[in-house]
Amino acid sequence: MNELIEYFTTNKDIVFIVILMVFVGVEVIGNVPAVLHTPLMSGANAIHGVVIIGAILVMLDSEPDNYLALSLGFLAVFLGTLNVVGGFVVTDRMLEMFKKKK
Amino acid sequence: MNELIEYFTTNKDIVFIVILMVFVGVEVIGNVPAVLHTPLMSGANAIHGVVIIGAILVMLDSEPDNYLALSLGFLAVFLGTLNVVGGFVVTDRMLEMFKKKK
Amino acid sequence: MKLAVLKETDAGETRVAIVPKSISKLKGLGFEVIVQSDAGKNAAFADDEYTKAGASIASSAAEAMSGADLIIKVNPPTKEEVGHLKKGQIWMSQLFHRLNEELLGDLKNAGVSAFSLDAMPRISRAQSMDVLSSQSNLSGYKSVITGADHLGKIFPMLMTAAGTVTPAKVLIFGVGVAGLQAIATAKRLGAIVQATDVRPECKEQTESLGAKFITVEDDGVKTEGGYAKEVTAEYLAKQKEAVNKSLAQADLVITTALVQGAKAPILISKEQIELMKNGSVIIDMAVAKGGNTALSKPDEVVHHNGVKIVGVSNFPAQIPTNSSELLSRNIDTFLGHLISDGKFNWDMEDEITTGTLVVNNQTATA
Amino acid sequence: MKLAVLKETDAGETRVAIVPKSISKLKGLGFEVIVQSDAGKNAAFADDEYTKAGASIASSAAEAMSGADLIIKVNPPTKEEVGHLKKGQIWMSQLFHRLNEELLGDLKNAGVSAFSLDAMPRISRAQSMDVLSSQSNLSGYKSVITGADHLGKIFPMLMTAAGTVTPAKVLIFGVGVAGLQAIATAKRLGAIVQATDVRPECKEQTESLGAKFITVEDDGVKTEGGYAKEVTAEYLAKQKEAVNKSLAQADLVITTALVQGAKAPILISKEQIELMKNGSVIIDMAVAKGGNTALSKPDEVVHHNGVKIVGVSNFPAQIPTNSSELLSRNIDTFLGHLISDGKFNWDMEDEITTGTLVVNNQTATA
Amino acid sequence: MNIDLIHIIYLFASVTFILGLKMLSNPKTARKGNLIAALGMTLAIVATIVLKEKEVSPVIYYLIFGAIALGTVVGWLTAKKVQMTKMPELVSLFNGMGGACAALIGLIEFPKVAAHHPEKLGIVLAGMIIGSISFSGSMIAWAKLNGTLRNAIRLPKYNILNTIILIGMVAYAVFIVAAGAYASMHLYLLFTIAIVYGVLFVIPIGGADMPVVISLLNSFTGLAAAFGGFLYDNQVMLTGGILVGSAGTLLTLVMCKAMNRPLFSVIFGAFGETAVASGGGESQGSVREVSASDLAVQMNYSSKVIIVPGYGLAVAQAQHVVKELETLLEERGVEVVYAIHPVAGRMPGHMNVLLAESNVDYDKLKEMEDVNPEFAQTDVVLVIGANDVVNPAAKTDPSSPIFGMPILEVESAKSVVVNKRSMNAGYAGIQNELFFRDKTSMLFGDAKKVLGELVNELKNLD
Amino acid sequence: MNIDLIHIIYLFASVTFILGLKMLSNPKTARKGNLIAALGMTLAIVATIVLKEKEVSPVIYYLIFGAIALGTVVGWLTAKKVQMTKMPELVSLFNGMGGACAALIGLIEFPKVAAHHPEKLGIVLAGMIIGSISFSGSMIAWAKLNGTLRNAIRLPKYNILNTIILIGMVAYAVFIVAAGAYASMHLYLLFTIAIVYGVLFVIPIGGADMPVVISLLNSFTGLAAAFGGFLYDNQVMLTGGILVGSAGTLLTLVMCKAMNRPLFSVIFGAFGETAVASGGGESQGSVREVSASDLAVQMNYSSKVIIVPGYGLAVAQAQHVVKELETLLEERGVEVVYAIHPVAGRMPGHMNVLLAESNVDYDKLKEMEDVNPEFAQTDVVLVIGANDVVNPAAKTDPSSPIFGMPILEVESAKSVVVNKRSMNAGYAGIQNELFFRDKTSMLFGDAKKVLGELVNELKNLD
Ligand SMILES: NC(=O)c1ccc[n+]([C@@H]2O[C@H](COP(=O)([O-])OP(=O)(O)OC[C@H]3O[C@@H](n4cnc5c(N)ncnc54)[C@H](OP(=O)(O)O)[C@@H]3O)[C@@H](O)[C@H]2O)c1
Ligand SMILES: NC(=O)c1ccc[n+]([C@@H]2O[C@H](COP(=O)([O-])OP(=O)(O)OC[C@H]3O[C@@H](n4cnc5c(N)ncnc54)[C@H](OP(=O)(O)O)[C@@H]3O)[C@@H](O)[C@H]2O)c1
Ligand SMILES: NC(=O)c1ccc[n+]([C@@H]2O[C@H](COP(=O)([O-])OP(=O)(O)OC[C@H]3O[C@@H](n4cnc5c(N)ncnc54)[C@H](O)[C@@H]3O)[C@@H](O)[C@H]2O)c1
Ligand SMILES: NC(=O)c1ccc[n+]([C@@H]2O[C@H](COP(=O)([O-])OP(=O)(O)OC[C@H]3O[C@@H](n4cnc5c(N)ncnc54)[C@H](O)[C@@H]3O)[C@@H](O)[C@H]2O)c1
Repeated sequence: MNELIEYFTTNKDIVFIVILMVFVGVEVIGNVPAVLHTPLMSGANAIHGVVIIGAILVMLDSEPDNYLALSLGFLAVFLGTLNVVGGFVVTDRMLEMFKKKK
Repeated sequence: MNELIEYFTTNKDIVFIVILMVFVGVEVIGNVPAVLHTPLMSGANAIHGVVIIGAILVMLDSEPDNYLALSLGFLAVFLGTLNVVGGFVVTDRMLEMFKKKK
Repeated sequence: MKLAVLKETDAGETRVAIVPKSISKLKGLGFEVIVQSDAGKNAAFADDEYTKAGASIASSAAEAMSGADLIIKVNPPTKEEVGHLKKGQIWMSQLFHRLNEELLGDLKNAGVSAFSLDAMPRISRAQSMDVLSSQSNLSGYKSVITGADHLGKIFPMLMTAAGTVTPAKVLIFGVGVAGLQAIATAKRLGAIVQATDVRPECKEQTESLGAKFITVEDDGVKTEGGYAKEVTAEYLAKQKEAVNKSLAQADLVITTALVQGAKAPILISKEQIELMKNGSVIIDMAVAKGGNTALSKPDEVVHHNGVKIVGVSNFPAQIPTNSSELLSRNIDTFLGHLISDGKFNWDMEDEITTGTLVVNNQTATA
Repeated sequence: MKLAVLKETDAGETRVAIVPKSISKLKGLGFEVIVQSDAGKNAAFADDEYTKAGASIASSAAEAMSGADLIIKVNPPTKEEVGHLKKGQIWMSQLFHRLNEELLGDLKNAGVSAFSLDAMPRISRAQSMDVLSSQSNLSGYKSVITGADHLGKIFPMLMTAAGTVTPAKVLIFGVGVAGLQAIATAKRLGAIVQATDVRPECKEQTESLGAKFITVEDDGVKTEGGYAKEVTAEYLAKQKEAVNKSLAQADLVITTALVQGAKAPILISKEQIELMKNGSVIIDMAVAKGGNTALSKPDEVVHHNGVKIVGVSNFPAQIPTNSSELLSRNIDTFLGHLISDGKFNWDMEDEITTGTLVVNNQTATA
Repeated sequence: MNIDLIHIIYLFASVTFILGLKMLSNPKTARKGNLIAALGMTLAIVATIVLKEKEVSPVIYYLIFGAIALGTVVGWLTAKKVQMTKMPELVSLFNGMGGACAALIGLIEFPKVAAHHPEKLGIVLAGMIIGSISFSGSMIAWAKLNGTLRNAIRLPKYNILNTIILIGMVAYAVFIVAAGAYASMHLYLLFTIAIVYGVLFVIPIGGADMPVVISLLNSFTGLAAAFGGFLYDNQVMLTGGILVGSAGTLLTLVMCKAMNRPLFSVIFGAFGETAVASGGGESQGSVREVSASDLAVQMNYSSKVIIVPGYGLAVAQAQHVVKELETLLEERGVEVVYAIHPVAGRMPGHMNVLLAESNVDYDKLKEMEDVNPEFAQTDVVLVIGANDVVNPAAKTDPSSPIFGMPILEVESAKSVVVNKRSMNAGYAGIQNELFFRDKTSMLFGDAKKVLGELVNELKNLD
Repeated sequence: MNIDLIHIIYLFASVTFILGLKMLSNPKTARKGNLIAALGMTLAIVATIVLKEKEVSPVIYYLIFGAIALGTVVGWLTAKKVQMTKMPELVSLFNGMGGACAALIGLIEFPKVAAHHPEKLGIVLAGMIIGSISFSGSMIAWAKLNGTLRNAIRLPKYNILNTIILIGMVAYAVFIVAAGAYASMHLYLLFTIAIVYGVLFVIPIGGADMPVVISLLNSFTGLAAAFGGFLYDNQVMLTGGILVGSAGTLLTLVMCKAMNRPLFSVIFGAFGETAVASGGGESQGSVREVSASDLAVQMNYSSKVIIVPGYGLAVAQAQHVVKELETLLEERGVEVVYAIHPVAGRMPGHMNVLLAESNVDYDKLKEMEDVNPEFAQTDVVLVIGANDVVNPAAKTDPSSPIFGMPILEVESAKSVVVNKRSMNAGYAGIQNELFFRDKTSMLFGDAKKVLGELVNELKNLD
């Protein structure tokens, strides 16, 4: 228990940021019309592709001769890019229907 | 310039919190109906009475013989309390009209 | 005080000046009410309804009038009724006094005072006593019903398995009280309605009922006490031009244009009638004042070139129940205004009294 | 093929079976159209409109009929017209064949084939040929206009300076085609409308027009091909009970109740009429089939105890322009159905043909 | 342990502030939101006092408790006793107290910080300056609202003057920090300049714009509190302050928009009161406007509403939307009837024709004589495009052309809202005193459009 | 300096994510929002690579660039080429990729972290587990959507089984951390369990609920990314992940609500497809439902809408609200006409009576023959309470009682929406194939109520 509180204190800013982010996440999509559910999901999907940064960091940190780490890292970066690029592009395509309006 | 960036880095969490808080503040009152403008203002007014904590900290930190600081501190705590208590109570009174409904 | 209600004598008149509902109000004002037998019959008010309400029945006009302080009728008195009048009595009815010089003379000579109900000034506080207004309103409604009855078509658009029936086109001349109610009624029944008038403010009023206004490009005409003035020949020419297209398409035309103290203007010439469609109908509400078309005749249906021109001189008489009710209410309100503490109170400062008291033999008061 | 359109002969009939607008369609089907002079006059269709549309004019019925393959009229043929018929010709009109045994015999003897327009089966695809439906619809509208014309009151509520006019209360018996249109029209004019019918589905339909339905507590009556069956005496008693309160308050009552192949049911007895208000009006649309009230007489206004009972046997004739248009469209659609490639095509498998072909002398085809 | 727990409490308090504000923006939850924020505040204050690490002299505790007790009693009583109409002034007053508190903290901390943490001097000064401006500005706003200060006082070229003072003040503060000019003389001089600036900032602004100004000053105080948070590395002050600062700024903008006055012209334009085009007669004072959204809430919480239709309803062809309004209100348990004046409109029965078209139940139409006694039990009368038929001059002014005509006595209702497009006169061509009465508010705009907005606001209220 | 700048860029990217999501929730700004978030993401990625402090071997750079280039090309092409109808599967696929990425990071980092920062082991494992579940779950969802996996596969007592696995997995992870069991055997076993759990989690859920499941897995991946942020103390991963985690969770709930299925029963109840009450005839397949808000957007962005009223409009007395709909659409530049079938309703001219009451312009009412050719140029046909008059059986089925009756040929329009209360038949008592056609969606409910909602949604679209 004490450990938890201590952990909390050392990381209070991070905890705060997490909590605020939760608020923002919830508020920000407050009144989304049903027709945007899928594009919104897809957009959010692209955003969590930010995990690719972790994969990049892994690679940057690897020794050039750690082949296992490098190949797994390569795969991770590739998959992450797929997530990011595919996610944003597919979202954009879904949203094309909203641009037609005169 | 460099100093600024450095300052930013050391305080990045705080800066982040401030920015998020601004978002939250703006989002949270998004669609307030005009009839709530005054109560909302009054409620916000009570919240910034949190400055009283500063006044309390000042007093707790003062030497018991620093009469100037103590009397100013006393005044500050008193005024802050006015702000907090008066603010919440007056807001509550304004909002009484919303409870009548069956 | 005694009040006599006479049975109407004019041919086709079915109204009665006082309905049973007003009796208690009149008694409250201090009147004893005597009703001539069968006075309300045509308006669906039986004698026993009057007696139930507290009036007594007199078998003849003479009987009712003898001993009465106030005598009330819808229409002006006949020669015979004038003969029964006694000095000091008060007569109240429509008198159309500007057109009835002779009658006024007779009444003066009889030594009576007379109120003309149709002379009510058009001021806000007199609205509840204004018989012209209350009767015009009902006439406006009835003119549309009559038109719908004469027309070989129906008013609304109907899309049916046997084809689409196009909506009737109705054109209304004169957007006064009657014209407005006619617009409203025709709209309700589903017709496409257009209207025109000399007074420019009528545009907004017409549109406030969802109909279209035909504006005649001119300065328009200023009104005087609520009534339109006579217009120039130039205006009439412009009006012709503006309305002819609508006239040629119209199924039903209703004319209501009157000018205070003058003959009704001729708005539709013979040539214009000849522009109109086979089977179309004109209802001329101004026919009693000379008519708004060149061909209309009072209470006759004139057929010209496939067009029926229907002149009805007394629309209110066709809805006698409601028109009598409103008349009676106008009159009892008016009496309420004239009487205080059970006595006539001739306030000669008051516009309403002075405007309607067209024969004043009340030397004692004044 | 030649098609003759006859002028109507019945007293009070103003319709015409074919209007100029249909001529081009008929020509497209392969007909040469001959119209008896003045056939459309009363419906506001002049002879020259027919000639303009491509028909020729015959001065008499005999002239029109001679040499025609098909002869069309609104009402059944007169004895004289039957006399002019030649073997092999085809007759088309309303025939009311179940009530007109004798006429059918005459037609059979004349060697002609005859279509009865009023025998159109009530199936979806025949709706556009159903003259009963198209004419009932217009009658429903007109019954309200006629009622409004007879009534001493106006329909809508009006709150005016001269007091409030209460809305008229309208009660409608029979919520078929005519009844529904009557409900709609009375509602439009601002009346408070109630209706009743034996068929339970009419409740929803009545409410879909914003009116109230009076439900008679009973099992209701099943229909047969769209028509109501006769009801029990018990039902009629229950109906009386359910409607009497409304009847006593009604200003206008419209009755439209028919039963296929039987006399119209008596829905309002003499005693019930005596419950009604002084000045109220009954419009009996079923009067041609015997009437829905005990007192109604065809095309007469019966006064009983302050109530006017108006029996109108032929409402469509009062709006001849529209009713002829719809009739004509029904007929040309029907002919379009009967004819293919410029020839009659007697499809004896087809319900529409078999239902309406009440006299078949077409031995050649069949 | 204590110092750790306090952070959790602060976090909790910050969350209550966010939730509280969020709930305050919705009529249904507003009251609870206020209570939640108050709860968080109380916890934060108590925790600050109780969970203090180092030993503190009891005298100081007594002083703190004394100040809090005194403040609570005074604040509570003032807030409870004040009349409804005087609340905005009170808000301004309390806001000023908060500003003063921030300013005092700055004054006290300056010497200490100068001595030990010079890098934080800027923060101290910023909090002090903003607090001072908020304090003096709020006092002026308060004085204006309670009538002590009636008119906008404008020095010549006041905009330029104010801007110069503002720049000077900031420059001076920068100088103090940069040059290390820590003498208290500088501090007090700066304080004085800030106080003066606050006065000059508010004094030229007209009374009608005061709510906007108070909201702005409110967000200033929030900012001042946030600087306090920076100073003490105190999260609850920081977040609470920033929250109020940002929410307050948005609220200010929203209020400006609702009043149709750009913030810029409130502060600099300062053309004073909003003027309403007035026609057909001399102006008889100023009218109060109400927004569709306020009216929606007011009606939603009413138990009886009477609608008075007039000619304007017909002109706007608003019969369908008025029926929709009726339906919505009835769904919410509000009783609605229509008061029909016998000469409303331009023809006898004009209103009947209209309302029948939109299927308004005949039973809901009340005649004048029947409805006049009902007004006294009515929460809101909504007059739609009617004018002469509710003009009290008919009863009171013998010279008026409508004198003697009976009218709908709407004034006996708790509140009257009049919808019309302008201050123009009606048929009779005369000005209507009713519009200037205390109970009356105006809802300007075409009836169809404005009622449409009202209906929308009502729908959004669930 | 570099390392400082990178924080500013991360901060900026986080802000673009927030703004992007916010804009994505509004049809007007959605597209721009997506682009803004993409911009922030690009910047963050570039910054991460470029602003790296320590020297990195060029081989690694090449590898990174190669992976990114490959991913970009493949992702771009796949996304661009896919058919509109296959997009949901693709979203699921991409989501799985993100999950796999997170899982891989965990697998790589575990040994390093175990060696140097054992206090962070829990974080690594959490990210790995969640990523793995998201990966395998998404793959199953993808397979279900593209038809590879047709049916819901349910092991006996699968709910209990799944719960046991979940608990076991968590316990195992705790054991690894607590007992310091850093052997890679444990790691890979845990990884396998997580993958299996992901499969078992999704496989019993019916195809109709897949969108909800994908949304849930989406927020899982967000969480996994956030754990990555914790691990590297990387703010953009942390905030982006949390943002998606919270927004995704809310979105999941909102979607459940829109589908009228509690999340609980989606996951545990799993009674499969939503069933629609069908009456008056055998069901001829399944119908597609559309929500009022979707329809509002669709109509808003149409250029021509045809309304087909029927008897149901009259029953619902929805004539006034249909007129309001017309007005709103026209204000937004949509052309609206009414197609009136000659026997719509229950009396000749029934629709005319209704629509005249609400003042619909006569010119807007089109007869059947005139309007039938217009359907081909129509974006949306809205059928309101009509049935027989749009039943294609009249043309195709000689045995049908309405065979031979001409109908409104709504099917030639781009899309058909039918409003009625249920699948019940109309007057003729026969089922209507139109409702089951591909182009048709159903909007169930009383016409007045549902159109009211539609109107509201349209108003809220500005
Ligand atoms: N009923 C009858 O038979 C009859 C006949 C003739 C005369 N009158 C007279 O007409 C008057 C009737 O009184 P009233 O109160 O109904 O009408 P009124 O006094 O004429 O007032 C109508 C008000 O409606 C406002 N208005 C106009 N268009 C509007 C719109 N689109 N949206 C919102 N408001 C609009 C106008 O103000 P804005 O311009 O500021 O919007 C106007 O002041 C009485 O004076 C009566 O004597 C009645
Ligand atoms: N026009 C005439 O003269 C006439 C006369 C007699 C018969 N008919 C016949 O009537 C039919 C008319 O066709 P139609 O398409 O207009 O009507 P319909 O085929 O009877 O269909 C009406 C549909 O409206 C739906 N509905 C009922 N109440 C509703 C409500 N409150 N909200 C939403 N939907 C509602 C019903 O489905 P749910 O129950 O699922 O809601 C029903 O399927 C034709 O078969 C015609 O032959 C016409
Ligand atoms: N007390 C009151 O305030 C009160 C009472 C009743 C009527 N009014 C007002 O008085 C006005 C007149 O009402 P009314 O119905 O008694 O009028 P009316 O019966 O005298 O005339 C009918 C209409 O015909 C029009 N007209 C005259 N000449 C015309 C021409 N050449 N072409 C076209 N139209 C022509 C008139 O302008 C009028 O609108 C209306 O505005 C009415 O509202 C006021
Ligand atoms: N082709 C078609 O599908 C088609 C065509 C026309 C009519 N119809 C339907 O057929 C039905 C009958 O229409 P109609 O107008 O020709 O009917 P109708 O003229 O034969 O009768 C009029 C109404 O009177 C009612 N009635 C009979 N006895 C009654 C009693 N004792 N009390 C009260 N009411 C009584 C009937 O139920 C009917 O509604 C309607 O539902 C109509 O929609 C269908």
